[in-house]
Amino acid sequence: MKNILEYVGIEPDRLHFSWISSAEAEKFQKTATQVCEAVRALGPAQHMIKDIRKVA
Amino acid sequence: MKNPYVPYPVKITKALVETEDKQLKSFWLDFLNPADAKAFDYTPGQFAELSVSGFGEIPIGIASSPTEGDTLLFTVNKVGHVTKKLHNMAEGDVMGVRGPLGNSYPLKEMEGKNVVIVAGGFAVTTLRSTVTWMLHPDNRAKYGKIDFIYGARTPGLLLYEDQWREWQKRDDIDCHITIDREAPGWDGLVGFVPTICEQVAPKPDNAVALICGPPVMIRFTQPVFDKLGWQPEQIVMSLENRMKCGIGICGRCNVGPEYVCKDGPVFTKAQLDKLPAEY
Amino acid sequence: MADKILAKDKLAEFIAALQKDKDVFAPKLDNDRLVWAPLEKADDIVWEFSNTEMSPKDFFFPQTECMMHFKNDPKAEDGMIMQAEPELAKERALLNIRPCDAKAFGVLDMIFCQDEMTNDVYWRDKREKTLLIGLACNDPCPTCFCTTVGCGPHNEAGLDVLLVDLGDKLLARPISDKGAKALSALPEAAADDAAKAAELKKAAEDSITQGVGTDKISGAEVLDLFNLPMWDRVHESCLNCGTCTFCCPTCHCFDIQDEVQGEAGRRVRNWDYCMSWLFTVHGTGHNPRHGKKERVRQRFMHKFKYIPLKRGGEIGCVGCGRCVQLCPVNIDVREVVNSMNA
Amino acid sequence: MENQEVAQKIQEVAKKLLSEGKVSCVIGFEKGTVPMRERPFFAYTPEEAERLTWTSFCCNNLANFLVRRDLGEAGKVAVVAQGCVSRNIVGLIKENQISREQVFVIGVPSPGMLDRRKVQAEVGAEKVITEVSEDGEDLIVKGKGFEERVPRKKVMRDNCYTCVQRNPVIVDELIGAETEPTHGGNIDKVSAPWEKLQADDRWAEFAENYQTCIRCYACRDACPLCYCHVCFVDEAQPQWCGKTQDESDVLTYHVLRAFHCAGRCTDCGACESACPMGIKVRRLTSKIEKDIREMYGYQAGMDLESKPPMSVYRPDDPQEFIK
Repeated sequence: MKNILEYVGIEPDRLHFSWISSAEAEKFQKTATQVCEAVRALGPAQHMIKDIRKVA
Repeated sequence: MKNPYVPYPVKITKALVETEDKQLKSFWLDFLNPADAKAFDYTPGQFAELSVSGFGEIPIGIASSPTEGDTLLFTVNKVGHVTKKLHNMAEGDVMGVRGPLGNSYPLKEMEGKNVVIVAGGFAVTTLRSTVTWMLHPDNRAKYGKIDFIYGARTPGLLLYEDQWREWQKRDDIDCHITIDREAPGWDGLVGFVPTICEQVAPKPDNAVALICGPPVMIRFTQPVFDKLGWQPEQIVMSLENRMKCGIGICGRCNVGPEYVCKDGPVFTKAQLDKLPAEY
Repeated sequence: MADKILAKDKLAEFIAALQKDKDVFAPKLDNDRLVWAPLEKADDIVWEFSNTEMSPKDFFFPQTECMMHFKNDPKAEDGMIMQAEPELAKERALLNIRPCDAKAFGVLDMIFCQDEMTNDVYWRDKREKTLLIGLACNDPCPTCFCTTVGCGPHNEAGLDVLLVDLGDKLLARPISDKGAKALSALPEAAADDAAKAAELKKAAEDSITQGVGTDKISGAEVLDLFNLPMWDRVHESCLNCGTCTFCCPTCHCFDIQDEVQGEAGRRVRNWDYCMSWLFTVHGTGHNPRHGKKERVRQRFMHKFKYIPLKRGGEIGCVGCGRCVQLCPVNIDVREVVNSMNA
Repeated sequence: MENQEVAQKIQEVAKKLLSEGKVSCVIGFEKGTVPMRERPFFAYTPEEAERLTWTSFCCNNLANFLVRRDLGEAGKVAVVAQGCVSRNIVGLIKENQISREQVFVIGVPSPGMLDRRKVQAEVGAEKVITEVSEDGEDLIVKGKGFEERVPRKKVMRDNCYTCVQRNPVIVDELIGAETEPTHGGNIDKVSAPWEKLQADDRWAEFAENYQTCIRCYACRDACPLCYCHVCFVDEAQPQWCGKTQDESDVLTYHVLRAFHCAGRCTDCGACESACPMGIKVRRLTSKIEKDIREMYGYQAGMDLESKPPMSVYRPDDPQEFIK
């Protein structure tokens, strides 16, 4: 999935995978923060966006 | 140029869960613009597209009668995307109504004749409209004897109880209300609709039958009427098919060359016998 | 109305006159595909071509069309109330449309605009604001069969103007008042120009040898055609894709859906197709046309029986041959109709 | 063996199977009504079997017609299958859509099918082709006022050029002798031009590739992998994918469909041959299958035994992407 999205030109940092057990609260918190930071750094997505206000 | 796709804005003035399984809910709708109420000139048997902005439209038979004033009544079965949303809407909410659409019951041709009305389950909606219309003082004299045969699985699944209880009190209509199996507290008829039809045994002479119900009811009611000597021209039915445009263009509801939304939904058995059974 | 002459070296003027108040479109070659595109100058016009890959129906009936919009906010004063989209702002002209495609619009006019209620304002608006300048077909393809479905390579129905290519000049025949107006500045054609055009017409018509017979279909009962055993075989290879319907100039089925994004909401229609099981399935799961056979049968019955029955004998096919060329499994409408007519 | 001879043999085998009642139907090809369009044909009797043919334009994947098929009294149907089609039959068996006993494979080593669009381009887009015949390694293309010889090699379908398995992998009766497994193309290079680009250019190319899509779903419907009762694009509750021609809706469909084919696609090219707009549908699937080969060492449908990578877990599955 990650490869194919990258192949079509979506930034790889928009998709993250992680194994987190229900007992790993701290890992969950850390991962979530990392994901947020990574996506924020990319800015708003440019592709695969449907804007009905524009196309209407 | 009138745009036939744009619904009239209406407000839900009353909403009521009708049945014990909570699948059927009735909505009373009032037009936001009085002029629209005038333009919405309908006859029993017609339907309308109920529009829920953001969700879509659904074709629903009009259950009210024009003799009852400008408020429209629709009873909606919860099955899909739009109807689920509609069931969650409350009094005061704004939605849309587009119509009236389709043809109506042949009220004119029925004049001077006895009328037998057979309804099963929630298919009773447009027949409620018809009975109400015929019982109106302006219209009652135009028709002969009226029989109303209506059945559901249980008492809790019968629609419009207040209404038919009223009708039962009148002497110008014979009501035969039935449920499939005995139920506590039920003192009316018990038995499937076809069985009750057999008992009532309406005579075909100078008469018309309007039959609406689930396919299984139609399948078993048909032979009863055949045996009693009814001709296909005397039996009137209302069809349902998936619809979108409601005005005979978009191509999905047709039964042979006839569009259920425009040429129907009301057809005689004689007409249907000549068409493919794609409904 | 008298035939006119449009010399090819005068085309620039003619186009410029059209462009004064109209957007002009014409077929254009794009990577080996012939498509409809805005026409900038007369030199860009393609004169030798069979037909565009897709029918130009999307000028009047776009594959995706916004019908109305609403404010997706129940609390706003006009919230949730549908407002129609504005009409087409500028007039248009389609240059070098083939007669079969124009004829198809005539058929669709009868379906989109039937009476006061069945009056598709979106279709009508665009039709009324578009001038159709046809180019007669002098060299029909082997897949063309227009002459056998009430159309023809020089057919005039649905057009405003018919052009016939005479080499260095075009015979320009006004067909509607709108067309006559567009041609008013041109000189009248000589008698031998018209004779030449008539010759070309005859030759083009004669070159179409394969076609369909519909005489028995028109006399047959719906149910007799519906129950023909041939339907058991015709559908076998069908993939139930939408190719035949989407390329077809007369297919006009659509779906209507709502879309929302924040406060914006709209109701759009998209082309739909009778080959899809989804097209007819009820909310309960019941499907009146549940199988491939029923759906394939619907398409041919609709075009060759139902439409003629309802529209005064007019066939819902113009013989453009696109479906014959594009069907991935080569279900040939000519074979199907001929077995219906057998 | 020449195609004509193969066609003869297919007819013989089909007639025998049908007259002996071993199968209820033989699924093969017959001559189409337009040049370069052979079409699926279903022969139920020995007489009908005489219509079966075999040319270089048999571009549909016949495995597609096996799913949910009425197998008739014989409980079995025969299918004409070259390498890719046989791999798809293997896939259908592995995915429990049909059992090995229900299908009789008439195996044919693939001559490499030809792309009618390439042939058209070769003689000129505006020319009308009326007849195409084969003569060894050449095609003879005829039309109004022209006749041209076109080398087969020049107009081969892209997927046939990079084919890795021309011979059927399962066979009940083989027509002709096995042939070289490939046509010489390098399947790993199909997606290379895209891989080289920068992210934004990749997106631009990707969007451009599918720009002419009309959403007829011929690619899906021609594909033997796409047998779902309800495809995700047809789901209404919830609706995963919008139905408009908006770029995002169209591309969502293509990416997700390609993804659903991961580890299953045999690169048979039926999608590209079916597409009325000539879209290079394989641009996505070729990349996915390359990744599957690299990461899992797997190629779809090569044998009945190996497990499809997307439906099994192995401790050594690549997991670098998981944090």
